[in-house]
Amino acid sequence: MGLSPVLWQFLVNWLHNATLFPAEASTIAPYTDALYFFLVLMTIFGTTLVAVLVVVFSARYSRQRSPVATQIEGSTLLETTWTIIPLAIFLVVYVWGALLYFRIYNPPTNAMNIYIVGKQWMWKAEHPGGQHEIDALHVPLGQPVQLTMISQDVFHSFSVPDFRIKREVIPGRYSTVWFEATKVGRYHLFCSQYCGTQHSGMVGWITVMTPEDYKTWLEQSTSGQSLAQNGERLYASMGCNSCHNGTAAARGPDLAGVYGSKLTLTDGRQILVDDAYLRDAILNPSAHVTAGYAAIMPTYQGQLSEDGLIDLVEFIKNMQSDYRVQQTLVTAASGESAPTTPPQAAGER
Amino acid sequence: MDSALATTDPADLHAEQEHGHVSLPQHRHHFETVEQQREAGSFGMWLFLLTEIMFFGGMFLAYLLYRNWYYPAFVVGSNQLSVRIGTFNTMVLITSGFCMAIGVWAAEVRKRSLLTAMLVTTTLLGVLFLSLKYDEYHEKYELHHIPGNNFNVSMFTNPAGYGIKEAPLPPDMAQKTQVFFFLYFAMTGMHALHMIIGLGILCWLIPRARRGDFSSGYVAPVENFALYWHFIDVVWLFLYPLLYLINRHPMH
Amino acid sequence: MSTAVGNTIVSLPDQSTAQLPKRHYINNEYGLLSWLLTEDHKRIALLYLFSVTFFFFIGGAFAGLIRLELLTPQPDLVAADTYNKFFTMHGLIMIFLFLVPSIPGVLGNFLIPLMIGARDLAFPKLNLLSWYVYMAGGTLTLAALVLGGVDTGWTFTTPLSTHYLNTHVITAAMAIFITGFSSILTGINFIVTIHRMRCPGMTWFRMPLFLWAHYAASLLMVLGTPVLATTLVLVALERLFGIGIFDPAKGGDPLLFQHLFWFYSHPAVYIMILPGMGVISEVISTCSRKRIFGYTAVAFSSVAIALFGFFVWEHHMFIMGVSSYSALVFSLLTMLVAVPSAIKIFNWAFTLQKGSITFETPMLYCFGFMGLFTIGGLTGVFLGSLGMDIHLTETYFVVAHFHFVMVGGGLMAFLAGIHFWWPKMTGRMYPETISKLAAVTTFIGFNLTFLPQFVLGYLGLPRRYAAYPPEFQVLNVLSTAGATVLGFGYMLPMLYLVWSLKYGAIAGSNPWQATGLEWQIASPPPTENFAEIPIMDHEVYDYEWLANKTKKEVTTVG
Amino acid sequence: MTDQATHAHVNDLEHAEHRIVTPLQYFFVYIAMLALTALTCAAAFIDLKWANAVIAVGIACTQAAIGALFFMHAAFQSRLIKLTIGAGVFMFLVMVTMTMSDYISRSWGMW
Repeated sequence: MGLSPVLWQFLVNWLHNATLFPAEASTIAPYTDALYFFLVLMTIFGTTLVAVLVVVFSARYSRQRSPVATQIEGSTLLETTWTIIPLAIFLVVYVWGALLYFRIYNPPTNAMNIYIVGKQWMWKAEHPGGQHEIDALHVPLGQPVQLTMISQDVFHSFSVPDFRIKREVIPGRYSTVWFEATKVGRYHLFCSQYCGTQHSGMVGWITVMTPEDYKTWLEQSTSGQSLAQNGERLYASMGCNSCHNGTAAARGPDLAGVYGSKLTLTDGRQILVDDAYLRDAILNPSAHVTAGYAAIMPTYQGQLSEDGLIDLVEFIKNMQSDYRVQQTLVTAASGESAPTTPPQAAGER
Repeated sequence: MDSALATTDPADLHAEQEHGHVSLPQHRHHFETVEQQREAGSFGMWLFLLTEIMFFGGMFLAYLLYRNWYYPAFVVGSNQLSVRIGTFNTMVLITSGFCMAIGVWAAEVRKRSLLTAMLVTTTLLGVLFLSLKYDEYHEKYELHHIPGNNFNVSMFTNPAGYGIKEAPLPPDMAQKTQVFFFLYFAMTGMHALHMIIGLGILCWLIPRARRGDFSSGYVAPVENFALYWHFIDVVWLFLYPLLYLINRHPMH
Repeated sequence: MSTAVGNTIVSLPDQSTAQLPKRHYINNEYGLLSWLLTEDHKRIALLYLFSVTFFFFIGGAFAGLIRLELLTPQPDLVAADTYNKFFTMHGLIMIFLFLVPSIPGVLGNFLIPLMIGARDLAFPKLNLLSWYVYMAGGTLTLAALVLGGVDTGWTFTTPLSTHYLNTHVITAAMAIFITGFSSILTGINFIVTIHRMRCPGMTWFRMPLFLWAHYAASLLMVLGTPVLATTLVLVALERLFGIGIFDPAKGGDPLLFQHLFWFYSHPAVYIMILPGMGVISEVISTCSRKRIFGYTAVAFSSVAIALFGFFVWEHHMFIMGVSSYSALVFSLLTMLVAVPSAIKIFNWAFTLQKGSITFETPMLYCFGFMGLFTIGGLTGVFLGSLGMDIHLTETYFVVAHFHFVMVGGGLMAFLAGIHFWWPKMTGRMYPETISKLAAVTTFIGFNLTFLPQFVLGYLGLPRRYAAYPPEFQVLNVLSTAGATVLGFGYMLPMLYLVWSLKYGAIAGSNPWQATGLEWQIASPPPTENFAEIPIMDHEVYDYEWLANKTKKEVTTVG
Repeated sequence: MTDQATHAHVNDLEHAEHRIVTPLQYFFVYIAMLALTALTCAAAFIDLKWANAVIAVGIACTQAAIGALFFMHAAFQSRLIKLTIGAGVFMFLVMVTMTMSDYISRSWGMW
């Protein structure tokens, strides 16, 4: 009986791909795998225990060997044992899992930031230098990368199994995740939250490069405009500079250096200014009025795309002085189009 | 469903004692005693009300969340509702609940005409409530305050233009009045739907009450319906302050 | 009347002389209307049996199509949107039209009055109504399917379901809304019956564990289902009128939908599994001739599962941007809810100790249940653990876990129960050898189908993918192969149970020599159940009482 | 069951004796409800800051309690029925508090 070629190929294929675990390609992966092994052992142990009990009792107390059953009420000692021991194991798993959770979702402070926009059915990555990628992400080796992600339409989920990271990409709110790749290579990027017809097509590749290669790649793929530069143009064209210009008479608060500071709002709340806050303040300004200012800012809901918002956020993030804002005011007053920023400004960051 | 909850009065309990199958037509064979049947009926009704608590609970949860998020919009939206009609309607409902309670009493002491009168009053008050509610809905419709594609926020961004003495809402917050109005319509609409169902059952009860079905010790349908009716009242007692009275002092 | 006890648990009457009782609930009345307008809980149970079986095979057909599509990495059998409709319909039908009503609707309806010594459920008309409501919901679901299908996934995730799909979402949502009411009515009926209709002497701690399990499940139905109803109404309104209560662009919060949805849908998995646990308790006790080890613990663990089941819903949302603090709380509570299940498993295992065990088909299904449910339960701990959940959620790991619990647990228990009470329901035995074969086939097929999916999940393959990278094919092929075996395993009972209706051995009133009240009356039972309301004068699972009773019967007859 | 029913008054948990409330009592309850409605309406027109909401909900709860206890006879029902009502309120509170625990603590940030 000869194996048919299809079956043979299938077997070969199987032997080649007989992996039980994805690659460990990030600093988080070993931690996740450790917990996984523990849990697998727990499952094997538990299942074996139950199976052994069932098999041994079945063999020992079958009708042939034990024609009459001995009635037993129960045993407090035994029952307490199998309440306490599983509980203890589960609590260990709980603490372990919680620690892992915070390791995965707490980015280190030195992480570089890349923006991700999810939409039906593609991933768009935006590097601060203005490099855009679709369904692909290039990252350097050994450098913590934080992803600030948002969805334009429905829930998506950014999942990289080889890094053991995953996070929902939500419409209307930034969510973040971080990783530090430890192996050069290409890794699957999946959307794991069902998002409509082409859900299974919303996949891409993450390419991990050595820092040198990454630098080369950045230089080759630049579009010439950094996110902050795009943001600066938006800042002028949306008229943000007419209020937020840092002059004494300005109707809006000074935005220079505002990122990362603590703001006091009119309702007395203290708020840390981060990406999410900036985005929200542009779209829903009335809930985010800085103390001492009137709630006169209009909403930009529906006027800015998520990409535009990212540009603006990135611009405000990097705004250390109001010099350039006032420059745009001057140009605007002179009736010229907004200036193209000289290339060296790309190195600001 | 109410006929399934049918029970008999304990007054006839002794006649039933020697395990007869059925002396009253309402006694169903699978119950050993009429008392058992009556308690089962009322317990079933209470369990049904339990599910109603959870049903409205989901919407109250949504209300709580969005009220915290969009408080100014909720205040303005709430002030758009007529506190007069709202308060009057609350009183109407309480009165109808009172009539219903008297009706149950009348059934228990076997006063047939009082029971019928009370059920009719309850129905009329229910209709009055619904027509006032319709009036309110209609006003909202004309003002384009029904959430959806035709929703119009200009009254909230520019209250002076409508002769309303109120601070204008910033446009982003004004949009959120839609959330308030959606909750308003969803909650009062679900409440009204329950009332309509209640009125339907009343229309079925009234002729039976006139016929004297409930005046011979068999009060379970009236009693269980009263539970339902009172429950709807109680829901309204929460809807009224939460929707109509968020902030009625414009000096805020 | 009965052959010597002790030789085998199946003590069938002498087949040459045995007869079915002259009058029983099936032949009491004839005609279609006598079924469609029946208020007899036993007949309604049979109505449920036909309809859940019907929907099970429809849902199963979709499962088959899904597995067939996944045989190859490319979407070559059907296009992606069709595939999406397949898994949506599979989920909707299997969860809301099969798993939720199966054991309560069929076995619960049939057995609860018999077990507590009552003539019927508290509200027979309500019971019939709940079947009609169920059929209305089922018909509407089929309508959604026939009109062109729906592709939201069974979870109706917003804003996808509300603003981004143009399939029959509202029809499907209303179908589930209606089906939910069937479940509520059943729940109310069971609770009232268990509280109010127990026969004299039937105290709470003399109730069979089947009743405890159904009581707990009914609590969940009554308290949880209305929230799903609200949620679906809001989804339908939002979709109909374009309002934004779950739409972030209009100020709504899609996570609120998740909270409301899972507030029901997590407890719902306990609605599906708790009645199954009740079945297992009965079968294991009977087939090992022994009272359940630690009756009180098993009874209270059912209630504990029901209670804690309400406190853990957020574990479906750990990566969705909920606050990490509340995630910590919910993860801890999730760990706690796993404990009562562990208690049950060990108590069942120790019930076998010093018993006198026989291995009939229901018992084999129970063993299958214990193994598969243990795996299913323990893999649930993976998902309840915060850090692990990040990697595993939304992958095939979840699919495998869920199927181990629901199919390996719930469906195995359903089959165990159907076989166990088949003689009571029909008066005839199923054929033993082929049913054992079916049980073993199901077990093997199940493991072959779903064990590879655990690996797929850890490798990171997301669920609900019509197409997948080729390196995952091997495991998918294994899974499809297993599904084929599994399909055969499910076809077999369908065939031989129908066969047994005419050719099965006459069962007699108590073939298993079980202690429950339902076994002390004729099979099939008369419409009235009990000529006289029985008096429960002994503990539950009291095999000595049964032996004495049988002995007396033999002497009086002889 | 027969003997359980005849001794209904003994077993307090599951059964309660039937009691008829007089119309006069209903009338007092009715007046109290109306008065509370007037009170809650009046209170809304006075600026009491956060206390407005507390008062409004507090009065509504009182009214609901009165309605349930007397109009719906919950006060004279068996403990089983009281437990049922309690279960409903409890589950509603669980749903609200546990959901809000997410929303409230979201802004606390990471550790």
